[in-house]
Amino acid sequence: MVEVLEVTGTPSHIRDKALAMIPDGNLNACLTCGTCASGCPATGQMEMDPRKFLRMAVLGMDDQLERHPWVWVCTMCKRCYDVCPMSINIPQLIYDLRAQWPRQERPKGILGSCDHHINSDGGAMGVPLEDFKFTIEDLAEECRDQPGFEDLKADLDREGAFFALNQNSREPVTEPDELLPLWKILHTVGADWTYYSRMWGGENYCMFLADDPSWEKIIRIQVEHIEKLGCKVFINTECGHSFYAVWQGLRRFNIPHNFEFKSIIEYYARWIREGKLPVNSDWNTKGLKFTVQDPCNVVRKSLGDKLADDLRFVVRQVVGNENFIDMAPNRSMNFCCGGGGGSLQAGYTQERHAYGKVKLNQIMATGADYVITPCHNCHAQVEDIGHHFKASYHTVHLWTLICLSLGILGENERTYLGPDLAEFGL
Amino acid sequence: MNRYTETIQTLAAKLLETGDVKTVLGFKRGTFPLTTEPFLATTPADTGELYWDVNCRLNLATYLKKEMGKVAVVAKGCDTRNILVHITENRIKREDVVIIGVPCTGMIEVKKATEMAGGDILYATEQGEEMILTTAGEEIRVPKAQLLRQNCALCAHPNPVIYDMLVADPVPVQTGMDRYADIREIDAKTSDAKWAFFDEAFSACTRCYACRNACPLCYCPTCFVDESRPQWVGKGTDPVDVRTYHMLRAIHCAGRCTECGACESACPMDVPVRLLTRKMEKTVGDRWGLEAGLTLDARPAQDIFCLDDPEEFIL
Amino acid sequence: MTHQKTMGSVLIAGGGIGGIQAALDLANSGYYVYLVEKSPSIGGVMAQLDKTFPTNDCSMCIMSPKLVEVGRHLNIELLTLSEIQGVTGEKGDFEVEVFQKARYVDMDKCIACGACTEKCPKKVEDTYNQGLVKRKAIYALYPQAVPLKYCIDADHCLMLTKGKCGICAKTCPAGAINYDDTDKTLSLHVGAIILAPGFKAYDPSGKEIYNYDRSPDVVTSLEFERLLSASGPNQGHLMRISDHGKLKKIAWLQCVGSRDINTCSNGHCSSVCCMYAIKQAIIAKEHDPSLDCTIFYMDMRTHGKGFESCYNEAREKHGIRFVRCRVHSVFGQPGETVGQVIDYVDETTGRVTREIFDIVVLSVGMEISEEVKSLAENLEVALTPGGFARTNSFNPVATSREGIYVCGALQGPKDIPQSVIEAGSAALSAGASLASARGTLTQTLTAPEETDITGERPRVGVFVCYCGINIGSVIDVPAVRDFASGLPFVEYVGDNLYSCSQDTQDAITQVIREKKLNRIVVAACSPRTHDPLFQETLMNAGLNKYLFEMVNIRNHNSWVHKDHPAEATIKAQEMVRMAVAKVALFTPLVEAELSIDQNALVVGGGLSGMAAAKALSCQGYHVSIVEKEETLGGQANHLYMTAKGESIQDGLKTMVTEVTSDPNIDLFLGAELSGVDGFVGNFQSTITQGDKRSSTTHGVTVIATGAGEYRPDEYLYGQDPRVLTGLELDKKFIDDDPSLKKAGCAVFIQCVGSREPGRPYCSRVCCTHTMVSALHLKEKNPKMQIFVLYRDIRTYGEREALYKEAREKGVLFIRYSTEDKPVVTNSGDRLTVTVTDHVLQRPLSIQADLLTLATAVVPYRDAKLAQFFKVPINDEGFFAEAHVKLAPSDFAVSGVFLCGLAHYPKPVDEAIAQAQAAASSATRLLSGKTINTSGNVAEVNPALCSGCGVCEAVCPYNAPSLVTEGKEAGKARINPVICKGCGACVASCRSGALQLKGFEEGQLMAMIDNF
Amino acid sequence: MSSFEPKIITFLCNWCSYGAADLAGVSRFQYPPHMRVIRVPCSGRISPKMVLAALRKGADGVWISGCHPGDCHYIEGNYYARRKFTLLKEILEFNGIEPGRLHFSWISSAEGVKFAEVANRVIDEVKQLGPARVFIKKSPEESAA
Repeated sequence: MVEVLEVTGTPSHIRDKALAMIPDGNLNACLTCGTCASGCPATGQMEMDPRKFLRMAVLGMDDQLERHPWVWVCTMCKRCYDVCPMSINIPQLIYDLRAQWPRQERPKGILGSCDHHINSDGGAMGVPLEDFKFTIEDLAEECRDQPGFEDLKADLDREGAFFALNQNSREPVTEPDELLPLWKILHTVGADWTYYSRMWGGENYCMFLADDPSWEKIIRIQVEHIEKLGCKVFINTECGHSFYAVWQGLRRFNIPHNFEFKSIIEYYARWIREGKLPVNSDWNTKGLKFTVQDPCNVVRKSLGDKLADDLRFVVRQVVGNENFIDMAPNRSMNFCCGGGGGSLQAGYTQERHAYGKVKLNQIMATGADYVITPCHNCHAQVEDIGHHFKASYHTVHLWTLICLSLGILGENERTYLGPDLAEFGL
Repeated sequence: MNRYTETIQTLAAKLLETGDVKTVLGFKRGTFPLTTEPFLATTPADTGELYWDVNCRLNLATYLKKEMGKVAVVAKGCDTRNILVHITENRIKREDVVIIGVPCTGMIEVKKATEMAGGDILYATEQGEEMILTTAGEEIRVPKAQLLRQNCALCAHPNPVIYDMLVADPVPVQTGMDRYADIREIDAKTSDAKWAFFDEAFSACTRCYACRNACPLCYCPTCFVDESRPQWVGKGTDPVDVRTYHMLRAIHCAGRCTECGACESACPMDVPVRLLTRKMEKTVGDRWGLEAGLTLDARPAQDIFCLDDPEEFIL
Repeated sequence: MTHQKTMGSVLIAGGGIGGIQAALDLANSGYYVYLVEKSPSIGGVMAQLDKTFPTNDCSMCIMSPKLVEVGRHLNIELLTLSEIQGVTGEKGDFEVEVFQKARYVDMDKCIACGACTEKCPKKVEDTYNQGLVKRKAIYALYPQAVPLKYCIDADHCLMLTKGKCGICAKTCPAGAINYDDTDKTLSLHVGAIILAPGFKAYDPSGKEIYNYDRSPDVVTSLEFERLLSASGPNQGHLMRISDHGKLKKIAWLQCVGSRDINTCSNGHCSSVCCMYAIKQAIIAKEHDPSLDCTIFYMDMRTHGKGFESCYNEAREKHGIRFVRCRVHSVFGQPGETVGQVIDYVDETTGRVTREIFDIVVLSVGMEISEEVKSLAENLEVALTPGGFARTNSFNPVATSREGIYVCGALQGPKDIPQSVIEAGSAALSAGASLASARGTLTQTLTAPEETDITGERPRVGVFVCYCGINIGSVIDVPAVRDFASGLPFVEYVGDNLYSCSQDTQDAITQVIREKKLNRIVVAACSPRTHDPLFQETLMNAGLNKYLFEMVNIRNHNSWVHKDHPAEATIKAQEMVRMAVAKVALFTPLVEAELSIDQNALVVGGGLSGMAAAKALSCQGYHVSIVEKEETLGGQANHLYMTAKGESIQDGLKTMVTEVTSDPNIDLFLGAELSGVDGFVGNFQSTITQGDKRSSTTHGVTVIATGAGEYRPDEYLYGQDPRVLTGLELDKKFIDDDPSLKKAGCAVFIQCVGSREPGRPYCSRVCCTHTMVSALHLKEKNPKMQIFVLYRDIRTYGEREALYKEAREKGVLFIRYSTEDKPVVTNSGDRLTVTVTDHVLQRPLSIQADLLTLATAVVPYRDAKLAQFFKVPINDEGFFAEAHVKLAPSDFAVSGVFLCGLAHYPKPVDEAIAQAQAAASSATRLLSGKTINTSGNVAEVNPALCSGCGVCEAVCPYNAPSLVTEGKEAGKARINPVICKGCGACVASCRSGALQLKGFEEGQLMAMIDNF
Repeated sequence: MSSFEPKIITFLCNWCSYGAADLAGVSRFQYPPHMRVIRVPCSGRISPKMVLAALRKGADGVWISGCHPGDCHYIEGNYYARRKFTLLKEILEFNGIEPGRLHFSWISSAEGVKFAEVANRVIDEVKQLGPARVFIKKSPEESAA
């Protein structure tokens, strides 16, 4: 027998706060129509779904929501908000509820990463700038040994460079060889670029933590520094949330800036169109099949289908039109992989896997051998669910394939390729 | 004198004495054995002539006319149903007719009795479940059931369905009889065989219209066969004309015929006209679940419809 | 006093069902009508529909008689391919500029043979079929189009775009093609304008969520309508569109483009989609019972008459699945061209379920097109924020600009009957404003005096038509003509290239006179389209128009027997022989003329009754109102506020004052009808007021007897003073009861007594009423907690905004099911209401100070009144109108009209609109002063009549009755004024006492004899 | 048998089925020229008498078509017709008229295709049966012969 809930209709502070804080946060407008829940991969996790969540808020069940861990299972992918007929901003509500958790009680993984970032003035892994500097120089040196890259440059804080590159700290810290393909691409197209030293890590766990001041701080420092360097374009590497942290941060915190902020995918497409990046799919003689994940942060939540189309253009050029199998649904309609919103660090692994099952099914339905994930969190999650559910696909960044196509992918840059391509072109 | 006759006479006398009715329409003994005749009693004294036995085959509804004023009528189960149809069809008003209902045990068929007795019958008396048939030579006892007309043998409504008084307590109602075995037998024939069967069956018809005259439902001022503009049915015994007459008459009686058997009993040529009316009766029951003359609340089957009447034959 | 001139004409913009109805109402009540339609033919969306809910009538079948009537109406000028450009002037005298696009086909010459279309080389998307198939650049909109004249699509015609081709001009046997035709601007003077431009269906293209752009198997409901239609692209055979594969599962997604302010900006409910989805699902199931049909919805809005039982049948009888979930999106499957994936949340388990459908139908909503919005702006007609015309509940079809009226979807999303009602209302309003000019611009037909042919032997003239090559290329026309000359009574035979052309009409007139012909047979095309034309010719020649018979040797012969010319010719000869045999037996028929008593009787003095009376009085008719209570106003006396926020008491007061002070209106209060005699045009009624009896004669009757409120015996009603009905709460509002402000928590329970076994209908008004009440309570005390316990919220149309507002203001909505109804207990200080929350699936308990039961509207089931006027009552106890769709305010019985709650529950604006529509129908009759009936009516031969009453039983119009007195007492008699000429009584009469003139037994037998 | 050219008397209601026949024409749907159409206002106008007369006159088949239930221009004429047809069909078949000679259909004015389909079907079935034989009223001369 379920306990009878006394509803008094007395003001729910969650409801009122949402109303006050979120422009489209009148939770009362909810029709309980189920659109959100029917499109949400987190539906059913912890017996919760966006509609129930909203309903509990509307019914004033604040005490049961204030510490509900489901807020860390939801990835704030905005699939619900996209089609909610009443335009209720559920992801923002989740964000605000995350923010209401006492900071120290928020998931340790996310909390630690944010703190490291702020404290180190570098990235979420807390690596000192010196180490980063060393890694770049060392790797660049190494790369210059490879034929064709004798004059490759990888600068830090070079004033007047056209591009400032936003680098997630995962590569320099844990798999430095993965840096090279991107450098090679930039070199091939003759890009004039530099890293920047302050808050050089592109990731932004403070955003996941719903720690507005810290999120803002990171972005402001980045912006100020890049402005100082005088770069024209701030370019974001294949990482979804780092893109969104900047893209949304600039708006949310109203940060003035003179540069343009772009995704590297837009540039891949542009360079291919301009002939600067002469990729082709001739290498794919085995007809390996590829599908692509649309990172929510760069597609649905920010740049939309235009970016998704650029992404597909690049993929088709690289793997061959006939070898590309799209997921269904796709582009802005695609499901979140389940790795976003900090969930990889939030500690709710079982729920994250269940969430990822939706993505896994989508991938399996394509029959693809490879999943291209132009996003760190997507990459990690898709890779992880593949292992967890014992799927045989491989998960790769786009840079790997571009270099493979160009015949410039080095021996050590193939961690994520399967045996079928491990030796290819060497 | 049997109990029914006695009661009919008493009831009739009372009705006339009190002036409740001007006339009592009943039966009297016929001139010939195994016959009765319609009889109008207008004074209490007349009522002594009223009579009842197994030969009251006529359906007295035929004689009911609006002009008669308030009238009492002696009626079997099937006759009362027919009266009911008459009321729904504005032939008579319910308040103008006093129905002396007769719970009926069935009327006998003369032909069967004669055959059974092996000669002309002088008297026939009913004794319990048996009939005693007296011919010039002998007296034989036959179970009444063997002599019943087919409509009586298959009767499902022997008790009056509408009445003002009953002559006796209601009689038991038989159930479970197969009313349409003969119809199904014909249904099973090929078209050609059906045609041939009726060709033979109707060949004796002389178009004397005894059936029509006996039928209370055939009250049209001019029957369709007598229409002159256009005269589309010939008046002679051309088999197609004969068949047209019987088919259309059956259609006209469909949903109204109460199986009183008056038509067939009246036929001098033993034409099985009821095969057609019963085919229609079966259709009305099977298709629309209706039986004629059971309610004053609805018009006969052809005057009403249900939205979901079966229509599998309609493309 | 101004000297403003008043024009007796009205311009109607829009030739859909609303415009058509308004045009007919006006043209038949003495006003000249310009019907302006932007497409080449009238008919609108209704002409595209397969069937109409809830009765599943064939849309075209019920509509085409109206199309034809408009097409041939002397006082309706049809301006197709035309649009309003601007309006100057004011009420009574507007000048309207109308832009008319060139048709490039001469309407007078075009004979609609279709030869041009057949030969035209250019294929274009067929908009009538929703682009599902192609049509040609020269085309008729649809086969039954009115006017049935072809038209060149100038955007695609090769001749007009590139200057080469010209095939149609070469092909056209009538020389009707005119490439030099030009666009025109017309200037029209009219007294009033009715806007009936209809709606635009929401276009889901460009919306990724529906997969509409990507898969042909995702269709809009209008496209699906064409797919269902026998006249549609697949002749009604259902199949997957992508690969023509077999269908197993179809899904309908409700509220596509409605109740959505995110993916579109249509906050309103489109009112019709739930019902049409149910209808389509049922029809699809009828096509193939093994189909799995699923409707995904938020609230099932079956709030119209007969809708709820249709919904129940859909579920219970047809096995249609209803899933309460607005689905997130539709998508395909990788590497597949078929199969549409839908994920939905199962409400009870809370899990996502996935299903794959063959076809997904998007139940697209209604919106007002940008062109119409800018036209409104141009005309200074105010629109609501949702883009619909702003109107007032007490004057529901008047726009913000005097003299301009509105009907149909522009006034708000609505279904066909409501549009037809508003059309009547708009016609009435427009007409009333021009009453002084009635009849000043209309024409009446004057024909020469009829020749008396009594005693003459038949002299039949037979005219055989070539119809260009349409008949002539298959049938040997001279052979038919010569054959005819040998038939009995034939005096003259002739053949014509085009029998319908004006010069042929003149020639026929002359031949009739010269040869003294007294019966005419024309062997040509269909009598359905051409009977009236030739009948007119007969009249012009002084012959009774019923001495005519048409033989359809085109549609039924040459066109369908192309490859059998010899047999076709024999068939044509025999068809002519049959017709000649029949026509020889024709006699001149008289159209009975009956004078119409110019008084009206309105039964019921509520809002509807008063509105009807006022409307009739404005038109100049004297009206008597019979009201059973001592006061006027009916239920409106208990109502507080309309959905638009108007005070009902104020509105009512104004109306009562107007009605009471109107010298044209007699009031009988505390009165009832105690007897009614007569029929259309001549009713005599007895009115009893206490012991006073008075009698009145009237030509028409409007039944506006209203309905009552259900008295609940549930939820502690009657046991606890805190439990009220909706009307009782309104009473407290009216009295400004101070106790209301003190309530801390109020609960409403919906559907009390409605949608229940025994009262299966939806009471339509309660959801909106509850919104208005809840918002009013919130206004009185913003801190008050308000809960609404409901089954489906049915705030149709723009009323949806109230629902949204109520939610936004914090009113909490909790859905309950009939298996688990709320429980109310008295907990002393407060009432405890327990209900299971539909989302959390757990019981909630609410401490309430006030409980309002939204009780059913209950019909009075007035059998006596029904008996008086011989009008039917439906199973639910409401009066049954003549036709659910197209005659919602009429009864099948002539001269009796229906409006208000007696018809079905409805809010104030709809009740008043219907009252005006009923008045409009009544005006149509009254303004004629006399009615002429068709000559094709039934007649009794008393000598043959047995008085059995079968004719009375089968006639749906009560035309036959049994004579009660005199020498023909007991015999049937047909009232020719009421008889519609169907012949059901004739076929049912066993005695041969009945004849249907023009289709007499002898005439039909003569055809059979000569087949 | 193939040379047999039947004649079929067809009663069409004015509002639906006659309209469907018109539409079949407009759409040029072909069917053999064996129909002889008698237009009536409503299927409810058709009395059994007329069908009997048609057969007596030698029609090889009779086809009656009206509006679908619910579509009747006269509200309910077709419902009464349906009852009449039921009885008529039963009595005729009981008497040995082959079932294939008598046909009924509901065809709406939008169903041009259905009209042509049913027309073809009716003609096919009647052709299969061959000329009508039994229920034909012979003229006196014929009878004598």
